[in-house]
Amino acid sequence: MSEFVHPVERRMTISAADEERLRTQLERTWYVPRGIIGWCSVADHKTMGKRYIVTAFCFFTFAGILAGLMRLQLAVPNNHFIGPDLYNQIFTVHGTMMMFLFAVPVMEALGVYLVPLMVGTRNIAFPRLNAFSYYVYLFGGVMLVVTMLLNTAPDVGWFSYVPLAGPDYTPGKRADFWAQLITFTEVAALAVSVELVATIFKARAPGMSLNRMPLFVWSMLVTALMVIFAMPSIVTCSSFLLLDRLVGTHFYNPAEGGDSLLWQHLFWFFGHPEVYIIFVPALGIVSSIISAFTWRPIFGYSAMVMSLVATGFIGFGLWVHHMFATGLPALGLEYFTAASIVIAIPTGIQIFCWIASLWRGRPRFHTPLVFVLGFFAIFVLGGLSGVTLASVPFDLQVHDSYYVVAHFHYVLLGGAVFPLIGGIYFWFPKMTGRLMDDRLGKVNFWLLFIGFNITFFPMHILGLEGMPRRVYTYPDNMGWNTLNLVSSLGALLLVVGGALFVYNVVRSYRWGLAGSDNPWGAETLEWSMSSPPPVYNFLHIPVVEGRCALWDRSADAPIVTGIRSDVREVLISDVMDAEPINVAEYPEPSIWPFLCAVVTSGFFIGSIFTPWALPVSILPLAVTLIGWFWPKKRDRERAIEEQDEDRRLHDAA
Amino acid sequence: MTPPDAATMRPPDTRRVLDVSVLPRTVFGHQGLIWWGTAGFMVIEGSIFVIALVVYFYLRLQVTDWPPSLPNPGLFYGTLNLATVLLSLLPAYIAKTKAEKFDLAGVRLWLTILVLFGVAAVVIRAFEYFALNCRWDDNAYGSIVWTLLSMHTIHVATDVVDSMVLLTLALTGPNTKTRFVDYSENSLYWYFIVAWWVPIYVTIYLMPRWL
Amino acid sequence: MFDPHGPIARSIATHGWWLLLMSIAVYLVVMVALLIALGRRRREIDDQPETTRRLTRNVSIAVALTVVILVGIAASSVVSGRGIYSPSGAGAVTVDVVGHQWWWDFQYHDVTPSDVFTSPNELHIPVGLPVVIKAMSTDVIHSFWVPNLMGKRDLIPGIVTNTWIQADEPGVYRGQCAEFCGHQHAHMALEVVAEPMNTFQAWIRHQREPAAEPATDEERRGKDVFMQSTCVTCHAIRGTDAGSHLGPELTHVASRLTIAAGTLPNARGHLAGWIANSQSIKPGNRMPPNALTPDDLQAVLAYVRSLR
Amino acid sequence: MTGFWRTTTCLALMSELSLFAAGCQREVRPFQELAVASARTQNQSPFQKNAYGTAEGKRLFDQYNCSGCHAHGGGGMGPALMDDKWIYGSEPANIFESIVEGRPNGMPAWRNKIPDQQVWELVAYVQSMIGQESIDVLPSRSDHMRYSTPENARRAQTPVQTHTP
Repeated sequence: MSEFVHPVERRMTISAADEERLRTQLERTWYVPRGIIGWCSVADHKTMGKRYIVTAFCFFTFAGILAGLMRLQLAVPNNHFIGPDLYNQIFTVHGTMMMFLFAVPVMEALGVYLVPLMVGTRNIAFPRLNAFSYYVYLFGGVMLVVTMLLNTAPDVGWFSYVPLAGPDYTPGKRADFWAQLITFTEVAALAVSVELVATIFKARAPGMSLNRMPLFVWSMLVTALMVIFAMPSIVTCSSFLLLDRLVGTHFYNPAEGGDSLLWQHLFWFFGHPEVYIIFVPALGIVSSIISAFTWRPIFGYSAMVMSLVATGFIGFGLWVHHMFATGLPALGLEYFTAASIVIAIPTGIQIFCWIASLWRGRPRFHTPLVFVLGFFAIFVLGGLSGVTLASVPFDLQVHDSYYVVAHFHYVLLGGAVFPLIGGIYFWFPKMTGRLMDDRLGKVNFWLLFIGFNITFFPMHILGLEGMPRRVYTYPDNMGWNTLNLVSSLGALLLVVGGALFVYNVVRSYRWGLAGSDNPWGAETLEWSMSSPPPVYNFLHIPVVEGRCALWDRSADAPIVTGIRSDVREVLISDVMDAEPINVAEYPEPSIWPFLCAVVTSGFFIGSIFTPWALPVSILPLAVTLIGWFWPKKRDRERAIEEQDEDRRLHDAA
Repeated sequence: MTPPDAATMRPPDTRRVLDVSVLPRTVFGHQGLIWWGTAGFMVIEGSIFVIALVVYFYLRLQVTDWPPSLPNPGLFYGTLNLATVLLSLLPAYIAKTKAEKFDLAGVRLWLTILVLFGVAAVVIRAFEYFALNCRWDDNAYGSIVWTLLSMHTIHVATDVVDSMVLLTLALTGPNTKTRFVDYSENSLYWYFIVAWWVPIYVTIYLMPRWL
Repeated sequence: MFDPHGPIARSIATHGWWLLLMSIAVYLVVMVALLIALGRRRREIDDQPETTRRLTRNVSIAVALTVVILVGIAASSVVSGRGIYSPSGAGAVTVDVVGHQWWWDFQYHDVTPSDVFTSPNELHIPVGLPVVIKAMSTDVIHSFWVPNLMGKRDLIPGIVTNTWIQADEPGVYRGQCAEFCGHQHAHMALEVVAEPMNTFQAWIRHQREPAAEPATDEERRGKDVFMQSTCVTCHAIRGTDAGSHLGPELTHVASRLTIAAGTLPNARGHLAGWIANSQSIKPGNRMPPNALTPDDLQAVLAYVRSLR
Repeated sequence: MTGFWRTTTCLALMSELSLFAAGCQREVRPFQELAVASARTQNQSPFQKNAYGTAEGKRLFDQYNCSGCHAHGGGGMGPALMDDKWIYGSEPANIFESIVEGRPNGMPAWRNKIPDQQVWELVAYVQSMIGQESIDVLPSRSDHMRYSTPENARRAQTPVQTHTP
């Protein structure tokens, strides 16, 4: 494959009738199947993306309720409302669920929904893999919920330190469920990342060279690459944990040459990038919203991109700052202090660029922007407390205290969830065709903002006063009573705010104002089609003429033709310049990914109980995988088409 | 003030189009989409191998003797396997070239030979487990050695099965041009597996003698 | 952090206050910049090259300032870190801090084996002198933390690390486990008693003594009950037949401030409740409920309370 | 066709759920709620199918130095506990009796030295040594030097009554 074939540029008349015909045909080709089997066969990125988002928010609600229970327990000292056994399960499931079943998946879900729309293609790359990953994620998440309801939930913390989580100190299967939950979510997250990277690199519309890619797409790219390099580490260490527990290997047994710090290294080598995996997509959301509500491109595009990429790299170099108290050599610790501090620079650059963008534009204070402003107020504080934590001496004092709890809720809730909710308000009209209520949205914002600060700000002080994390109760005479009570009352506001958000979503979904294609006048390609988008996304694949795809579009912007509409063809382009180089055909919807996910889940859950799950699952797994890739009717058609084509070329020659 | 959206303007009667109907529908290598999926998973699995190897050396630092109070693994079967998989690169390479020339007969022949090599590697691998001279639950050394070997075995076995399925498809059809991309990618993945056997072989069999 | 009573805690506190003030200042500056950006009276279009140039300059200055502040923080961190890693002088005493689920054992070493003793959940140190701590654990990872005196040090099974602690004023300082260690992580506290050197030495001398012989009939009966019941299976009392070290040593239990690892004050009522059914106080701890008759319980209480 | 897949899915889900259901009893942490007293009369260990109780039993087996004679179940001065030979019976009540009352030739009576709750935990562990327990309850390796195959990897034995050690 040496020579590039170049697409032909010309002018042609496209009548309304032609477009209508095209539309009908595309709708038939890119159909979304119905019925129960159809429901399990869908391969459309928008349907899967929406399911992903809704599922993630269900887990968010569940984990939020658990958080409410914890605040209830901690409202007063020496409380006997929840015993230690249940409390440990609750805080473990809260953390695990928020990190692995909400934060990472919901960001990837947004990517699954938006990236193909933003880069101008008809579906995500490897759509069946995408469906598979969703079901694996769903089954894994349901497994954790069920364990919580059956008193079998992990009770060793979301970090699952050995030896506490090892076979000797956590009998039963609680920690095994944790380890396998990790496997479930990692398989899903890794698969989605590969799809996103392939989509972003290879399926961009002509003209969208790397330096014209929307910042949201950049942030998803960085996130996906971070997932690809970080998650293998936790897959490895949680598998080792499972092996230790199930078949008696000695990875973490110091008496037989293992080491419990090995777990911490492997876990945090994933665990720290994990924070950025959650946070970087949020940066993309913030950029999207700010540019849409100031009607100006983000100030300092190149600096923003460089910062995102730098964050992705530096995020891998600072895992040891979670292990300052383990007694590692001082020189090593100082290196990690420096690295942890350095990562504040790219974040600072982005904050300054956003402020400059707001300065330059004329902000319109709709709910999405208001949430982004809330993000500034909360996240900057969380970021600064993060810088203080990077300093070894200070960290030794506040490590594993409520100061840290306050810090990461400021960073994760403020840095990721506020932009995310803003993003939901922002993209809701695109996803459903209806606007969310703006007035309720602002009430919603203030409830969440005030509730958040009342809940989490006192925790800074509690931590500085010496209250450790992960305690199910605390003594009466420590002077921690008032602040804990205040914090619990704030949690009440958060619950109300969360409920109002759900109410607004449901109400707007049914009765909201119908929105236009581009209600905010935003710049990116997803706003160019109808709301909600048609199954095939773009009637004509657009040609992108500038960094702001819609704002820079000339009146006579070219469109792409010559992609077949009777089969699922998509345009594949060059990595750097998005030059069209070939055309690929995506597969039809299929039930096999679902079945494969069922078998995979069976294997994962079975291997909690017995190593025989592996040999038993191999055959069904092979069957479903072969079914997945086995030639379909379409392949036979295609083989015949190709033969005809060859014959025609041969005759012509 | 309105959004700077020029698209609201009425399009002219004739439109500029970029006709891509001339572009190829079947491509090999990194120009195509499939390659990126394969590469993505190779990177992920490669990272897992790297981490497992790092763990091996980390565990080495925890004890004074290596292997701790166990005999060294026997060299014969591991080395035999190394020779086998290195030799198998040849049929893999030829199968790939044939696939990229859409030469069905060639693909059938060389894929068969590749499958035979693969089966041989799996059979030899079974003997390797006995030659390790340790059990996974003896100590941490045994655990990591068994894990490394098993991780690689899973890859070998998966790709052998994969090759068998592809061989069946090659024999039964329909052989679309995209199918030839699969034949080609299969060899690429086999390269990846063979390439990883070299450092894993050195670690499992030679490191206990050197460290 | 607010109330430091030792050199480590003080150095951390100074550094910490500096960090916090710096953070507050930066936060205020950023927020003010944001508010100005939002509230600024603006022209219709502000894309002139002049504005862009000015913004670029301002952003660059802000980034440069960030770098300067961060370098300052790193430097300050390294400087105050130096003082924390190595003790301010030769250690007066060396204590093994051993973590158990869910109590602490402090082992005081001595060249004479008979002078070695343990002081569960209560660490006595001389005022004004550094005390070397060897941190270790017998089961899972714990973390030794006395907020008023020092930062944390993890107790990791299979690894022994050294650190130090020092109090500048006499007093009782509460510490607590800071690494999640299972059911009763919340109730794994300790007391550090800092006292002048002569008091400390008197305490050491007293702790080396074997247990007091029971003086009254009830105490004698209590001792018999103790030795013939389940108590003796886990607890040691030096000078008697009780020699098991599964639970905390009780040789001088009555001299301690708290029971159940800082959970309850060491009073007769609490002790009675603890012996009868510790699971209702600290669910999941390793001490089983003891179905003693009321008479036996009173006798054991009398005996244990006599172990000063 | 639809019906087939629906049935398959339902079956898969149900089998998953049944695995979970077994979890309830396995995962209880019975710190004090147990009616230990009635257990003896019912000839049933209160820690049957309870992973926590079995694991506590394993810890106590070590701490009370049972291994001093029984050597982690392999046998030494005392009879092996890992084989299928049972001199005094393998029912929970028999094992309870052996521990509490002692047996001739060296097994001391632990009456009043080990509380009933802990004896029952030991009973649960001794039973688990020969695999008389479901696989999800059996303990795995401990954080010590390896002495034998972990309990959950051993072949289950059928106890046989013998009269010679």
